[in-house]
Amino acid sequence: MVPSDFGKLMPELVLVVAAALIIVADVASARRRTGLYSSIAVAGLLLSAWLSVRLGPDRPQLLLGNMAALDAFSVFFMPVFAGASLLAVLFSLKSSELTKERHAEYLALVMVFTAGMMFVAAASSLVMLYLSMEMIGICAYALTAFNPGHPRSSEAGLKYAIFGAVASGIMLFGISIFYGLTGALDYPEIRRAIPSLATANGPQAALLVVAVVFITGGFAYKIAAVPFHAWCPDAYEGAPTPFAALMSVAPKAAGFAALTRFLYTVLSNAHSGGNFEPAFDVPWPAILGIVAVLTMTLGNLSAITQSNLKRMLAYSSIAHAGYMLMGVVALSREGASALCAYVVIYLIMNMGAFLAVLAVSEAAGGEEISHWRGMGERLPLVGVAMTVFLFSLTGLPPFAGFVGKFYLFAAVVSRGGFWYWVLAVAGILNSVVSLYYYARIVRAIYLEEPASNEPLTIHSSQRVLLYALAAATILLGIYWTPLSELVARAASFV
Amino acid sequence: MAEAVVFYIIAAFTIGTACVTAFSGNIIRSAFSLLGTLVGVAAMFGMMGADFLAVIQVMIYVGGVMVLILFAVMLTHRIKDVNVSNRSLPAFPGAAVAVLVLGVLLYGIWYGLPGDTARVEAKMTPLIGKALVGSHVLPFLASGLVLLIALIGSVVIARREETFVCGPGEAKR
Amino acid sequence: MSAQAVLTVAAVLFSLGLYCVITRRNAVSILMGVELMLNAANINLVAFSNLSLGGQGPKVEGHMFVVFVVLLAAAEAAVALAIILSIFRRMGTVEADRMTSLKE
Amino acid sequence: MNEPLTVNYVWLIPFLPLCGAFVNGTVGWWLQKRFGRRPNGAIANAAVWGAFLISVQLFLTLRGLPPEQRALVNHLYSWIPVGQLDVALSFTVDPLSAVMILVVTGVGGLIHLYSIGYMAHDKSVWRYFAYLNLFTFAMLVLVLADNLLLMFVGWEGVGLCSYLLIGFWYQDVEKAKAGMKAFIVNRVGDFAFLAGMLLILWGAAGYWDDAGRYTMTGGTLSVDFRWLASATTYLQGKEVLGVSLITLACILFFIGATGKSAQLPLYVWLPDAMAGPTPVSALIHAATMVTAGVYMVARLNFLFALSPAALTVVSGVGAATALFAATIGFAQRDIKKVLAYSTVSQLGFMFIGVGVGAFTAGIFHLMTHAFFKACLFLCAGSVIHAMSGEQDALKMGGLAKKMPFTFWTFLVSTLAIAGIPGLAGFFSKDEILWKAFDTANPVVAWWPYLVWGMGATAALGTAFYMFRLVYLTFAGECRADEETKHHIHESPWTMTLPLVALASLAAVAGWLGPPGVFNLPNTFEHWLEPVFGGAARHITSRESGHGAEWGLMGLSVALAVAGILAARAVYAKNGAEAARRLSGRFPLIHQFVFNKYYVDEIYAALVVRPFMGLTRVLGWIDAHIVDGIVNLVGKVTAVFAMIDGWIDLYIVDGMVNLTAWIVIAVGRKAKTVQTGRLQDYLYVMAGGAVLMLVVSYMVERVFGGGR
Repeated sequence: MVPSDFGKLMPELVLVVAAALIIVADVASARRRTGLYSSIAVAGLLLSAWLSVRLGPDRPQLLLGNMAALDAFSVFFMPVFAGASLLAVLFSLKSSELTKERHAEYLALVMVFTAGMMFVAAASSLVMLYLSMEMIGICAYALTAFNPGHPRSSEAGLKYAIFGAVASGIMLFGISIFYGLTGALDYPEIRRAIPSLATANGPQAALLVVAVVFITGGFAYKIAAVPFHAWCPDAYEGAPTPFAALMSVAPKAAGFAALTRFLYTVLSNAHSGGNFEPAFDVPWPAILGIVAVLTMTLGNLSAITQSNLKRMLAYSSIAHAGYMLMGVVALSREGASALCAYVVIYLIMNMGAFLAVLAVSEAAGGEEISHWRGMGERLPLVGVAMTVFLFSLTGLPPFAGFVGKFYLFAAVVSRGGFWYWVLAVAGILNSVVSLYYYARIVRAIYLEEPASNEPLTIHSSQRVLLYALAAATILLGIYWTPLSELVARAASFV
Repeated sequence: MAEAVVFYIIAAFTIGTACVTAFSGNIIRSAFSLLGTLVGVAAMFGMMGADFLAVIQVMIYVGGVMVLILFAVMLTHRIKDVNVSNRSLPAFPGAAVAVLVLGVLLYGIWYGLPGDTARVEAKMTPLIGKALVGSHVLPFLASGLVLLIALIGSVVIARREETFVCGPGEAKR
Repeated sequence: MSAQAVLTVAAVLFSLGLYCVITRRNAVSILMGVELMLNAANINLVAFSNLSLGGQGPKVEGHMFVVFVVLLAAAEAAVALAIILSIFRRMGTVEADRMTSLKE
Repeated sequence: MNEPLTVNYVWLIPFLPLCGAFVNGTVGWWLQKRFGRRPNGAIANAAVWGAFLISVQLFLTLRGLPPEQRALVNHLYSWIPVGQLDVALSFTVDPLSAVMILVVTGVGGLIHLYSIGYMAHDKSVWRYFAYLNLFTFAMLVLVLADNLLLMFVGWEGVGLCSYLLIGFWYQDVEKAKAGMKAFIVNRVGDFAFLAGMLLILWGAAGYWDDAGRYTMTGGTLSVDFRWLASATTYLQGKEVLGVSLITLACILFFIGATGKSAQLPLYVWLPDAMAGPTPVSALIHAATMVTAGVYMVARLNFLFALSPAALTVVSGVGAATALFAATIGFAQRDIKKVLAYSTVSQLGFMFIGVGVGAFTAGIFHLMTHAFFKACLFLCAGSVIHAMSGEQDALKMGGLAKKMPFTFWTFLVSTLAIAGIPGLAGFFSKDEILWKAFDTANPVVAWWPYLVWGMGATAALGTAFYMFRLVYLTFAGECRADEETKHHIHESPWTMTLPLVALASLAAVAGWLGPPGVFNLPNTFEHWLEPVFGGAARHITSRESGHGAEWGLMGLSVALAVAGILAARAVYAKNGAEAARRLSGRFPLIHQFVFNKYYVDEIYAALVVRPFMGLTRVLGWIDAHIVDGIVNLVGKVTAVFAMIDGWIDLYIVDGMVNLTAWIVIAVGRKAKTVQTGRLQDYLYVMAGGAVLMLVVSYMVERVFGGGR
């Protein structure tokens, strides 16, 4: 045990301390001082993000008995999680779905949730992976069911919790078999045992397939990939909107980070030129490729018929998981970089869209598409911002989503091989289809009569956040050299 | 030899009770059978030399999780109601999936693995103690955090609110 | 007591758990199925700790993992049952297939 | 090849309209409230005319250089560096883009000027001018782009603005739908564009060795056009699925072009796009955006020239579109719809030009068409303005006396489009027809005759329906009601001035590129020589000789005159009566043509409904996996019943109805996966996991790893 290693876990520790402070402050004072709690949360998140940036990937290393990896990849994701949670905290300030009575608990759970995601991205042992995924799972179940006045929230929480418990049970069983085959639980040790699996005989290969598929299934549940996606739309629709926004981005990103780390460092051999090859004869790249195509297709096609915006965004987030999975399947450093870039871009545009939905549903009385009719007239700049987010989600230039998608497709295509080109074309075709439902909202905003001409107002803090996110979406589309440099460095593992 | 006999009795007990859990139409019977399964698993842990785990299994699982589940069963069903339902969906596809998985697993286990004895001879408890504050200190602390947050979460969700909150968009109506 | 016999028990428990999970309607019953699956995995972890595959001698990792799994199972059950209670208070049922206000 | 010169102010050209859009978009509403509508128009005009001045300056700079050095590059920064791919944000001005920016800013400027008068009564002028400037910006990015990806940005940008402008008066549901349609149809083309781009990248990024392994070539891929031109040698000989990679990529690019340039089969959006304000129709749907496809093909001339098969497809589709759209023009009553179909038809001519490798002729027609079609649209706008919004030509007539400027400019432009010698349209169209006749086609030997024949017939049709429009609108008695008649007036100077300017250009611009037999200097061809010279080497002439050229020219003039005379004979006196009589005599044909051959309906039946059906079918398949296993036996019976019904209906109602029926049958049975039942979710998950097991096991067995 190396005590100094704890210094390297400061970003997570700060969040835990902030959570504790919020709970203590809540218990200690008679009044509900939401302002104070939010300030603690914001300060904790900012401090955590700053510390994680300060950590820097200078000396990649494994911490505390190979439990957590401190490398460019994990360090890249930490501020992303902190940023996403920061937005979720700011969203929650003016949301009517969260009451003052429960705000302290909400914030504490979000803090621990964020720390959990950081652990997931850094996990370098199956023990730590399972534990941290359960940690974010438990926080997420509680936060989804957080709104007791609304049966939908409880129902969503229940479905999510049970689905999650089953998925993690399956994953755990896969892990236990994998442990049996390799005799180890932390990644470096597993790596050492992997070569002996390359020559596994038939029955052993069968066990290996079961193990890999079950473990991948656990990841697929976290990133909401088909066929492990079904919880996702219900959970998003039922969850309080600020948390739905966070959940549509951050845990997915964490799942992708852990999946990428597992696939790239454990199941693959690194080749020259930044490419990876599967280390043994289980065809998981092909399976994941099929899953990617199915995921984006199903997500997009199901989104077409939705009328509830949160639900539509949930399906759209399933589709985006499909796109991002393409970056993983590329099995190259470029693919991992593209994934990182897309995570950041997706964070900005999707949370922006959720914030717009939140703001308008508070002002106009609901989150159906019909509530957005004539919004270009009633709240012109909010309409513009929403349009920017939606077009960016579609992947239209010059918005950030286009660059992100192009980066993903280019990474897949430049991997070579006809199969990869087919994958990229499936991706493009899907982004074409996706325009159909995004444009339906844009049409409602600009081309349909407003339901009434009463002036609407949204809170100025939401307004400022919305414009900032829209500006970032445009800016990253036309000038993203800094981000591209960042992600190029991020794709390296211990 | 006696060990093998004892093991097979325990195994039969464990599987038998698990079958009742999985197939029974009465949820209370299911729950009590699960209790048996958990005890059986604890006994198996003991036989494999994992004494500490056996104790944990009995204390946390039987003493904690099982009680929670029984509580839930009792609270959500009026106890006097004899016909406590545990209806299930058509069994065939579920059975097909389960049997398929079982087949693959058994094929792998019986033909792909060496037939060592499963008994751990070493004293594991001191090793576990050392690992908890050594190589596994991070998961140890993190699991403490998980328990705390689970506590907070379940309290928040299960407590009755005086004021009810509205869903999104219903506030202004 | 061969390892294969132990692993077989685990495999059977897992399959029973899987069956229970996908055929039961009652949320509490589904949770019981999950417990069966977790126990199966735990038996595997302990049994594999003593196999010679991929290394030698008993290993403590598997045992440690079991400790954490048991802890997490308790935590998860607590949250899930809290949600079940709150939903029962509101809807008067815990039949999973009656909760279909969120769909399509 | 020489390194192109660097000029660091090219970015100003698109930037000025962007600024205009920004100012009008942010503080425009305030300006309009505070100072009236003038400042909005002034800002927008200043931005475009400023860009025009810089364009002229750059044009002069280019002219001052020796021909082989005529390319100016403005590299701003590295935009998307992905591994070895490095896409720059850079603009380039070469002879081709110089022509384009002059047309876009020049014609665009005139239309901006015209808009001041036309939109004088609209309540949100600021929004209109912001969109218009934004559109100009996007179009300029498109033509100035130095690489495919930046071009795609402009490409999508113009689509977006077109969508905004078509839907500008969104109180009208039909107009809103039109905007939507334009967007979606264009998106189909965009998909092909992107796929083609990735195909080229893929082909250029690596190669396969004999063992079938893909190896990266290394080095930087900059994907700018100069790099692409040099990479063609490298792409040649590569095959995908048995088709040459270049041909496949070219056809994908061309599908993209058919979307934007309204060619068969993706033209359906353009006529509906006439819902927007008329100056918008002039700018977007006649002069600039729709020509983007032609420009793109011309820009990629080095690629297309290498693929005779792709060129054959281009010229074939172009000729078919030219003829098809011309026939639809016969029966339309709405003045803007006639012009819209005429635009589709003329774009077909341009594609004939670039499709036979006569890139210069195609671009030449693009330019002259911009002049006279913009003029025609603006005249139509002037007429509609005077007629208080009436667009039905049968309710007009006799406007020549009341609106002399409009009438004469309209007449000049109509003569130009009909192909009367001396006017611009004659020169460019004749050049295209001549090249179509004279260029050898290595794939199909008789192709030149076919393309020429279709083109010439379309030209005859053009002369006829355009003069039909002239007679219906301007000749005879006025058929409007008294109230409207009272308001008819000539438009203000901001509207007539652009008309006169454009009509003059339409009259004289042709002399820039006279036919070879005239023995006059062909300035236009010389100007574009540095761009198209390389591609021209791959195009072979059939050496038909001067006699043939004179003969064909005479023939096409005769066709034009015949068309005009025919129109005069039918419509000169009491045109509306004649039109009604004709449609009464041939009701079936008229119905058929008037409804545009029911293409929209066919699309609905063949594309839209099956697509919506597909979403349901997928849902059904999912539910089937879930539920189907549950009660397998019941389903088997149902399937038999379905097959039974299927045969029944197949015999009775044929294919189209079958599609509809499947949708209905499926819809009745279907529940989507998302039943809301947790149990089903868990089924899907467990079943999916088992399926993944089975599939991976099979892939492993069958393909031995399946990497």
